[in-house]
Parts: sequence; C-alpha cells; structure tokens
Amino acid sequence: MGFDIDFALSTLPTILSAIGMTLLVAAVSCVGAAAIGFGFEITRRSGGVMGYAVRFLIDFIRATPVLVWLYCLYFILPFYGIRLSALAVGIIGLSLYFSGYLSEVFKAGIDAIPRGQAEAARALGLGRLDMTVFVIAPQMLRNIAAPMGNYFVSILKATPYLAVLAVPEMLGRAFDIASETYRYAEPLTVAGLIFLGLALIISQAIKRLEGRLLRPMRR
Amino acid sequence: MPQTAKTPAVHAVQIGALNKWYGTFHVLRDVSLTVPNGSRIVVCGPSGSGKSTLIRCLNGLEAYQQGTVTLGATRLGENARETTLARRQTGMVFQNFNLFPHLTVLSNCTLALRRVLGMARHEAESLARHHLEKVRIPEQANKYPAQLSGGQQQRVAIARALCMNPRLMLFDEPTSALDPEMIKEVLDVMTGLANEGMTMICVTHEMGFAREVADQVVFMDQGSIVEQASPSTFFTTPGHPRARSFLNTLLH
Amino acid sequence: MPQTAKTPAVHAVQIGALNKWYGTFHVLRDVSLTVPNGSRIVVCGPSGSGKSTLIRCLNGLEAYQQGTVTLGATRLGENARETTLARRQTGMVFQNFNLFPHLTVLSNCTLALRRVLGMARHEAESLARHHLEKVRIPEQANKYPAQLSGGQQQRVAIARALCMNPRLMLFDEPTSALDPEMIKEVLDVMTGLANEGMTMICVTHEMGFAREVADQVVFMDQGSIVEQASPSTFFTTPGHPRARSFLNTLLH
Amino acid sequence: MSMLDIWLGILQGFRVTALVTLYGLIFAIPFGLVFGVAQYLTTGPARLVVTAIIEFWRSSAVIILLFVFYYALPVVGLMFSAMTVSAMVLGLNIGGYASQAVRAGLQSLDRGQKEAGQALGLSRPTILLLIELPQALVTMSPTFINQIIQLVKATSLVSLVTLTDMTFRAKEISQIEYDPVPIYLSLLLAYFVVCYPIALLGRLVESRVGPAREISGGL
Amino acid sequence: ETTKERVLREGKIVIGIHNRAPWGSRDEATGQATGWHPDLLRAAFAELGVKDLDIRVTEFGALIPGLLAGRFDAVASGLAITPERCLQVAFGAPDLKVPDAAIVLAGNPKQVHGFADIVGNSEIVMGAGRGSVSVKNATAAGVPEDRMLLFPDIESNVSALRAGRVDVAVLSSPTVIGLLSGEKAKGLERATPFVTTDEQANYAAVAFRTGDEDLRALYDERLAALKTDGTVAAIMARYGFGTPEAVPDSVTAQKLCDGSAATSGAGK
Ligand SMILES: Nc1ncnc2c1ncn2[C@@H]1O[C@H](COP(=O)(O)OP(=O)(O)OP(=O)(O)O)[C@@H](O)[C@H]1O
Ligand SMILES: Nc1ncnc2c1ncn2[C@@H]1O[C@H](COP(=O)(O)OP(=O)(O)OP(=O)(O)O)[C@@H](O)[C@H]1O
Ligand SMILES: [Mg+2]
Ligand SMILES: [Mg+2]
Repeated sequence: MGFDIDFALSTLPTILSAIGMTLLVAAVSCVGAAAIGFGFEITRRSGGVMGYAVRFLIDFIRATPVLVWLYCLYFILPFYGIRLSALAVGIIGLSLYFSGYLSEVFKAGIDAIPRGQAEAARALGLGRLDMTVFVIAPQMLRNIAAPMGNYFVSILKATPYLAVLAVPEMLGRAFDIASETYRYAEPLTVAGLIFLGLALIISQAIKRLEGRLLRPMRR
Repeated sequence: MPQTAKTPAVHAVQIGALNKWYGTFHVLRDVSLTVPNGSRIVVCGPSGSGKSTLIRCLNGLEAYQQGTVTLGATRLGENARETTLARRQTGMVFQNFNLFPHLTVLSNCTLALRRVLGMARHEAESLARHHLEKVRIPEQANKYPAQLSGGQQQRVAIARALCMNPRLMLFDEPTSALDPEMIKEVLDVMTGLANEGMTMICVTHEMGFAREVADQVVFMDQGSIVEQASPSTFFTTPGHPRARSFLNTLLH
Repeated sequence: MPQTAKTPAVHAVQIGALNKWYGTFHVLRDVSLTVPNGSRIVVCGPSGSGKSTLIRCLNGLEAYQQGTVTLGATRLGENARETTLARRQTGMVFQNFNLFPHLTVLSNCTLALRRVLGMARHEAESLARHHLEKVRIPEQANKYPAQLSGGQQQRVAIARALCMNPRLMLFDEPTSALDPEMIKEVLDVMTGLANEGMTMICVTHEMGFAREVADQVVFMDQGSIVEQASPSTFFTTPGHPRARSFLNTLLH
Repeated sequence: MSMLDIWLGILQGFRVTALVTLYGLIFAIPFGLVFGVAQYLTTGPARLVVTAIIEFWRSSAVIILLFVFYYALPVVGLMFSAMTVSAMVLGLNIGGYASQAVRAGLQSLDRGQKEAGQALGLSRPTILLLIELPQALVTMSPTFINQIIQLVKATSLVSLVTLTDMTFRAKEISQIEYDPVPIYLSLLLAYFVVCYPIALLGRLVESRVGPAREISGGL
Repeated sequence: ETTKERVLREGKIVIGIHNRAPWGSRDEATGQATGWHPDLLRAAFAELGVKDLDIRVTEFGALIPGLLAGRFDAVASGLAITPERCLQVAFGAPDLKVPDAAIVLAGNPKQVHGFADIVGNSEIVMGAGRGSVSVKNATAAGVPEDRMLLFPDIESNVSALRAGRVDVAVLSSPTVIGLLSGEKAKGLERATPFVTTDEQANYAAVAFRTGDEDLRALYDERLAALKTDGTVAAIMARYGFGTPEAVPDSVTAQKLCDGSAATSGAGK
C-alpha cells in the first residue's frame, strides 16, 4: 500500500467539507459539557441526596463508553417518545459524557482555591452569588485552563463517534472515500493530520489563554 | 452607610459564655468578653488555644453552639437581616492576607463597595484610593497582589477592610507571615488606626505592639480566657502560671 | 566517617570574592567570608539580600559564576569526588524543614546513613536515636512528620543533619515558619549545638539568639556583605546606615 | 433472547476485554514511569525526543494506530498477533497519559524535597527512587486508577483487529436479535459492572491521598 | 511455499469475515464459520482435504487490508467485485448477483417499491450503509442527500428503522434475506417488489491475495464443478436465494474488473 500524495490531496476537499460539522459539534459540546459539568459540581458541593445522586451519575458516566451512550440516546429514546435529531443526540451525548469528567476538573479547580478566599469574601459581606461569580469562578478558571483544554481536545477527538448516528463529520468522510476507493492510507492520514492540527490549535490557544489568565497571579 | 437604628451601644462587642465544639473537641469554653467602643484588645496564647476560632465567631465565619455574640446593639443570629448588617460593619484581616489574586489592588478594595453597597464605580474608586493612601500605598493601586511584597499586601488587605467603614476591626496574626522589616510597616498602620480610635481585636504575638497600643491583653489557653489584664499588669505580673511560661518562651 | 586526608584546615569555610547572577540579576556581589572552625556566624539582612543564596552556595545547592568556596581543605568544584565528600560534611536545615513526609522520623534520619555511608540498619538506627535524643524527641521516632508540631519537625530536621556527622551546619531561617513557643525549643537545641563547639552559619532574625550565641554577625544588603562585627558591636553601634535602619525596624 | 441471555452473551467477550486490559497495563505502566521520569529529568534536545515519543502515543488516534500496526506493518515484515497489537497500542496510548501524570506529580513536589536529599549527600538516582517517586506515585494514584478505566473502555476498539471483546459480542448478538434496547442497555450495564468498582476504588484512594490531577485520558 | 501449497498441506484455510449474515458469520452455537461464502469455500475445498475454515472476524473496512497484510488467506464475506478492488485483490469467479432490496416496517406504511417512490415522497427518509453501492444507486436515481442517512453497519440501519429515524433501509438483497429469516426481525418486512435495474446490481465473490493466483485458479476450478453438480444451487436454496440472485454465465470476474459489467459494493 504505497502512499500517493496526489490522491491524498484530492481527498482534501471532500474531507474538509465536513470540517464545519466537526467544529460545530465539538464547540457546542465543549460549551455544553462545561456548563453541565459546572452544574454537577455545584450540585455535588451543596451535598444532600442530590449531591450523592450527582456523584453516582458522574461515576456511572465514567464507567461506560461514550459510544454506548450515543447508541442509547439515538436508538432507544425514540421508543419512549423522545426523538432528537442525530446532531442533537451527538451534542447532548458528548456534552453529558464529558460533563462527568469536566465536573471533576471543576472540583479540583475549586479545591485548589485557598479557603481564605471564600472567607475573605464572606468577611467583606459578599453574597453567595457574588462570591461565586467574582471570586471563585475567575480563580477556578485559572486553575483549570490546562486540564479543561485537554478535555476540549478529547471532545474534538470524540466527534468521529458520531458516525454511528449518520452525522457527516470528517473521519466519516474519510472512511467514505476509503470504502469507495479501497485506499485507506491517504484519506485516513489526511483526516488524522487535520485532527492533529485542530488539536494543536486548541491546545496552543488554551496555553495562551492560560498565560494571560495567570499573568496577574505571577510575579 | 447602613446603620442599625437602635441606640448606639456603648460596647462594640459583647461575648457571653460562648461555647464551641469541633465534633467532640471543645474549642471554646465559656468565653466571655466585653469590648467597649474604641478599645484595643490584643489576644495571645499558645497555638491551638482557640484565638482564631474566637475572632472568627465574631464575624460569622464560624458557627458556635452555645452563648451569645452581640455586635453593637445586634445579637448575632437573632434576625438574619440585622445580623448581616452588623457583620458588614466588622472588618477582618487574615494572616495570609487573602487578597483576591486575580483583581488589582484597586478592584480588591472596590469589589465589596460595588457589589454589597451598590456604590457607583467612580465613588467606590475614590473611596478606595482614600484608604490606600491611609495605608501608604496609593501608588500601587493598579498592580496585582502578586506584584507586591508581603507587607504591602497586608496593608492592601487592611485598606480593603477599611473601605467598608467597619466599626470593629479583627486581626488574626496579621504580621506572622511577614519578614521582620515588613512587620514594622504593617504594625505602624495598625497603630495609626488605633490612634484614630478604631475599635480592634487583634490576635498577635508582637508584644511590643501589645504594650504600646492595647488597652487589654487577653490570654487564652485550651479554649478559655485564662487571663485578662492591662498590658502593664500582664507583662510585669502575669497571674496565671500558663501565661507566665508563655511570656517566658516569647521573650526568650 | 570518610574524611579528607589532608592537613586539618583551621578554617571551616573560606569564601573568596563570590559572584553569582540569576540571568542578568546580580544576586551575590564579591562576597568574601572566613569562618574559623568552631565559630558561629549569624547572617541577617533584608529580604532578597541574598542570604539564602549565599549559604546554598556553600553546600552546592546553587552554582556560582565567580569566586571560590573552600570547605575545610577542599575547594568546591575542583574535584568531583572531594566536592561530594566535603558536601557530605555540611549539614543543612531549611526554613520549611523539608522532612520526607512518606518516611518515619527514624527513616528520615537513617536514609542517608544507609544509602550514602552504607551503614547497616541496626547501626544507623542506633545512631539516629542518639541524635533524636539530643534534640529531645526520642519518643517520636516512629511517627510520620505530619504527626508532629512544627517545632518537633524542625528538631527532627536538625537531628537528620547531625546524623551525617557534619563539620559545619547551615541554617536558613530555621525558626521563621514556627509559632513563638516552638521557636524557643528549636533555638534551645541550636544553642546546645553551639555550646558543643559545632561550626555553624545561621541565617536568622532572632536577635536574642544572635546576641547570645554568635561570634560574628554578618549583615547583607543587595548581595553584598555590608557589615560584619561581633554581636556586641553590631547591636550597639552598627556602622552602616542600612544596618542601623534594619535593626531599628527589627526591634521596633 | 431474554435480557439475561443477552447479558451473559456479552460477558463472553469479557475475557478479551480483561486480557487486553491486563496486557495493556504491562505496556502502560513501564512506559508511563520511564517516560514520565525521563521527561522530568531531561532538558534540551533529549527532552524534545522524549516529548515527541510521548505525544506520538498520546495524541494519535488509537483506531488509526491499531489499523496501521495490525494491517500495515506485516507488509513490511512485522507481524504481531492481534492481542499484542491491541495491548501495545492501547497500553502505550494510556501509558502516554500516565507519563504526564508521573511528570506532573514529580514537578508538583516541593523543590525542598530534592534539595534536602542533595544536602544529605544522596545521589540523584537515590533521591528520585526513594524520595521523589514514592511521593509522586502516591499523589498520582487516583489518576492511574482512572486511566485503567479508560483502558477498559478503549478495548471496545479491538474488534478492528479481529478480537471479540464485549462490544463486539453485542454486535454479534444483534445479528441474531435486532432489538437495540436490551442489547445496548446490557452493554452499558456490562461496562458499568466492570468499571464501576474501579471508579469506586479510585474514589477511595482519592479520599486517602487527595484529589487526582485531571489529565484527560482518551475515552 | 505458496499459499496454495500451505493450505493444502495444513488442510486449513484462514478466512476473513465481517460477521454479517448471510455473507459470513460465526455460528453462535458452534463457533464455526457459517454463511454463504464460508459454505461455498468449505464445499469447494472439502474434497481436497481442506476441512478446517479458520475464521478471523473483523470490521468490513479491514477485510482487504487484512488480506493484503497476510492476516488471512481469503476474504469470504460478500465482497463485491469492483474495478477499484480488483487493483488490490484477486477475485474468484462471481458467485452471487446482488441487487438492492429494501426493508420497511411491517405493512410498508409509506408504500416504498423502488427508488422512484423515495424520490417522489419528500417525507421519506432512507437509510443505507455508508459507502455501499445502494447509496450510489440511490443518488443516481435522484434521492436527495438530505433524505439519506448513512450508517456504518446493518444494525444501525435496522435500529434506525425501528426507532422511526428512517422509513426504509436499502440494503443488498442477500442481506435482507438473511435479516428477515427466522424470528429476529419481528415487525419488519421486505418491501416487495422493490424495483431495480440490472445495471444497479453487482456481483459478490471470494477474494484472494494478488500473487495467490494459483489458489484462485484452484478455487475457480472447484467452483465451476460445484455449479455443474448442483451444489451451488443447494447452498443458494439454504439461504433463500433464487433466480434474482443467480449469476448469468456471461458475467465474469474479468469483465467486472474491467468495469464492463455493473459496479461496486455488495455487503456494502
Ligand atoms: N475545622 C476544624 N475542625 C476541627 N478542629 C479544628 C478546626 N479548626 C481548628 N481546629 C482545632 O481547634 C483548635 C483551635 O484552633 P485555632 O485555630 O482557633 O487556634 P489558634 O489559637 O488560632 O492557634 P494558632 O496560634 O496556631 O493560630 C486547634 O486545636 C485546632 O486544631
Ligand atoms: N531561582 C531564582 N531565579 C531568579 N531570581 C532568584 C532566584 N532565587 C532567588 N532569586 C532572587 O535573588 C534574590 C536573593 O534571594 P535570596 O532568597 O537569597 O534572598 P534572602 O536574603 O534569602 O531573602 P529572604 O529573607 O526573603 O529569604 C532575591 O531578589 C530573589 O528574588
Ligand atoms: Mg490562629
Ligand atoms: Mg531566604
């Protein structure tokens, strides 16, 4: 199986035609996963029955593969009258799945904030909401930028799973070409390189963001 | 400034038979203390004797199980709204400064003014600058805490607390994380405050400061106040043997 | 104990025109200092003046760009083997203790004995217990560092260093992370060491200790030694204005 | 087929899932340790090389690596068994993540630990082995346990190289019984039964040694 | 030693399948290979003493790479002869004609009887296998892309049909026959008729490695014999295949490879 560069280049337009879908799914899922994960973590912190329920849910999510989740949401929910579009299932599935992981990131990020910060805020008379928004959240963001970036890359790398839902994303396009031409090396390499490039861009962006966020906190 | 409308109390703080447990561990045992308006109390005692716990009870950072804490005319915990108002009039300065590292010095000072008191930005900033001047670092207003020395950070923390116009200031070992030179600059600011008549309760082992500034020295051991006296009495003729041995180690 | 076979040097440490830069920042400027065997040097000076850097250069924790450091008869860096041997004869005690948290007190003390000197377990342990007794905590041998108070931890750190039978002890602000009561217990141990004739260089701001124990007080500022005198001279008539103002702030 | 039959059928793939996981660990653990330590100790060009090797295993798409190692390498004369390829690719992928945990654990240790060792005259290898690694491994152990879960879940890809794991069993069963609800729910349950105890173990260890540093580890 | 010599010596041939009834799958009960192509191969080689069919189960997309990598000696899993694939592998003689067929919910609620019906009713969503010839045929017939959902495997197609995500799944006729045999597809039925043209059909065959032409020749020889003695017809009957699936004599592997007969993809 030799590698034909011309052929590889010729696959580029087809594969790139799906980059919009891949990015859309990844971006929305990142936001969704972060939002749900933060909600999970806040709920867990408040303790009580809900706290335990959320804790179990997070462990459940961690203990099961994302693919199976997508199958369940896509093929099983309709039997119970819930019919979501493939795109919606993909985004909800990835968001839910990664929210479990991100909530752990948020947990670590919040735990790393010295207790004195919350105490200082309370001593100044700040309410719970103000404290969360103006004192805890900004510092948490600084603590978690790097691990959160890693998960954003993971979410990107998980978009090919949406092929099982017939969502036309990049790796699926590459496999389309492969199964039509029976040449695997070229389309897969092209898709792999695009994914790698996107992943590098994301992690660089996160690094910069982290640098900017951290600047005031360093000497 | 919001203010309780009741008759101005003579005592800034009254602590009555305060008891607190951590699980089964009895941290505060029947602590009673009266702090008249304008007085300066220094609290000292061995590590673990409950000094921090006591002053944290005064502004609601710790809950307690028995006893009463009265700030001005407000009994803490009786009425939620009044409790909040009373607490707001208590400023607290911590050993580790606890400045918000992601905010500039100025924003550290204005945050509560704007979010709690709802002041306009302009007004809040000019008030903050006024207090920064008072602690002698107006020029640092736009820096971040990490860019300041420890002494400067602690002075910002004091300014931040002062911005809320407190009637009582609590200090928990404000100089024990500082280098010797910086200790002096912070103590100077505190002495200035005391001279202006601020009521303050200060946990510290700076005995020079206690001697110079305090009206009363309170010595705690194992959760109880075992001695309370004027500095001159306390330093020359401590009554309790525990206080005596403590003073000994302190002055080696 | 391995020992350099050369003629025993009169001076434990000789520092000659030491210069060190961090990037473009000149941390140590032409520092020269002679420490005779058995003498006790206290180094003080404002924060950032290079005290830690200086004593870290003495046991090879920091590299330097110019100048010489001679420990006993060995010039550091000339011969790798001799440098290692000379370093082994230097004990160091840190501000934050730096005990190994995953090892018991006893193992903290025996680790280097066994791995560096190749002692048998039994022998190492009995030596370690001997030194733990000397710092007055033989009963803590089987605890982990986290189970001890700060003062106890620092005493373990001293015992750990003593186990290697050093000819020179370096202390970098050994009491500045401690509560007042614990400061005394650590200083007592150090005074005991000094009385036994141990050569020591100690960065500290405990002026009581300096007065009582030191032969010489060295005052550093901005990377240079600006004053070096006996404690009685230093405390009564400091020559350099910077030293004077420093002493002032220290004794407020 | 009853739900129980389906479930038992899926569990027939458990042996492969477990074997790939165990053999995978044989690759992952040494790789994570050696390369994590190497990245921590090296500087300059050597570090670049170490980092490149880690990144290759960590960032490449596992599915493409499986494909290449099983189907492309024999063409150039390298023939590994399916089990070897699976264990190696999945193991080294997880090992790449684990190496980052090891490095982070070593880096987050107080510098004073190393200095205290040096001041006592201990050699660099002794310091690493007896002082730094034991502490780093303890703080990193929750992360390692989470990585094992990731490894178990990643075994769902090995059907690509002709191994019959739990996911593939589910697909086989759906050849007989085209009824997605019980099959996918059973599969979800099967992974849950395998991974949840590991997740609980992770929680237990975490509560002993403090929170895990989150390093995203694939799916 | 050539592959042929080794196969004959060991009495064992390693085949790759992608576990798809009726093409080639592992029997749940016995663990043996079963299905159209394994049965053909077994019959073809049995008299030569090759009794052992050693199966490797993998994904469809890995069948040809696995063959090329020497992971198996033949692909016996319903691979269709296409000019592109002929560049990679050596196909045996075509053994089954593969027209498109469709499955729908019982009663065929949307009355689908050909691509024209799908094109004509904008409410119908069609499912098919990603990269399969059915997709090409549907596209050629004018089914718009936004009403076609492409799934990676048959299960997904069936699950989507049951879940109401598609109204019809267009698959190869043998697949549909295999799918509907027995109890496993309750509530589903084949859309009859489902009109297709001859150009849309393609032809399945066993694939060998290029370079193993001697093995292929041996197989072709045996297959011809099996056709003559009626064994092929018997196996076809076993799987419910009939005249629509019979290969006309005029169609040969050579012609299909040259692109002079129909095009692309059978199991897919
Ligand atoms: N959250 C807690 N849970 C359990 N015990 C606690 C808690 N906080 C403090 N303690 C214990 O209560 C006792 C009093 O603590 P406190 O911090 O008030 O002492 P302190 O006098 O301020 O000592 P220091 O001089 O070391 O600051 C100590 O023995 C401490 O271990
Ligand atoms: N690794 C480093 N890189 C750059 N600058 C450093 C480094 N370590 C120390 N410095 C700088 O060198 C100067 C001297 O540091 P050193 O720690 O020796 O001071 P010190 O006298 O011990 O102060 P302190 O009393 O605060 O411990 C300081 O200005 C410090 O910021
Ligand atoms: Mg305290
Ligand atoms: Mg220092």
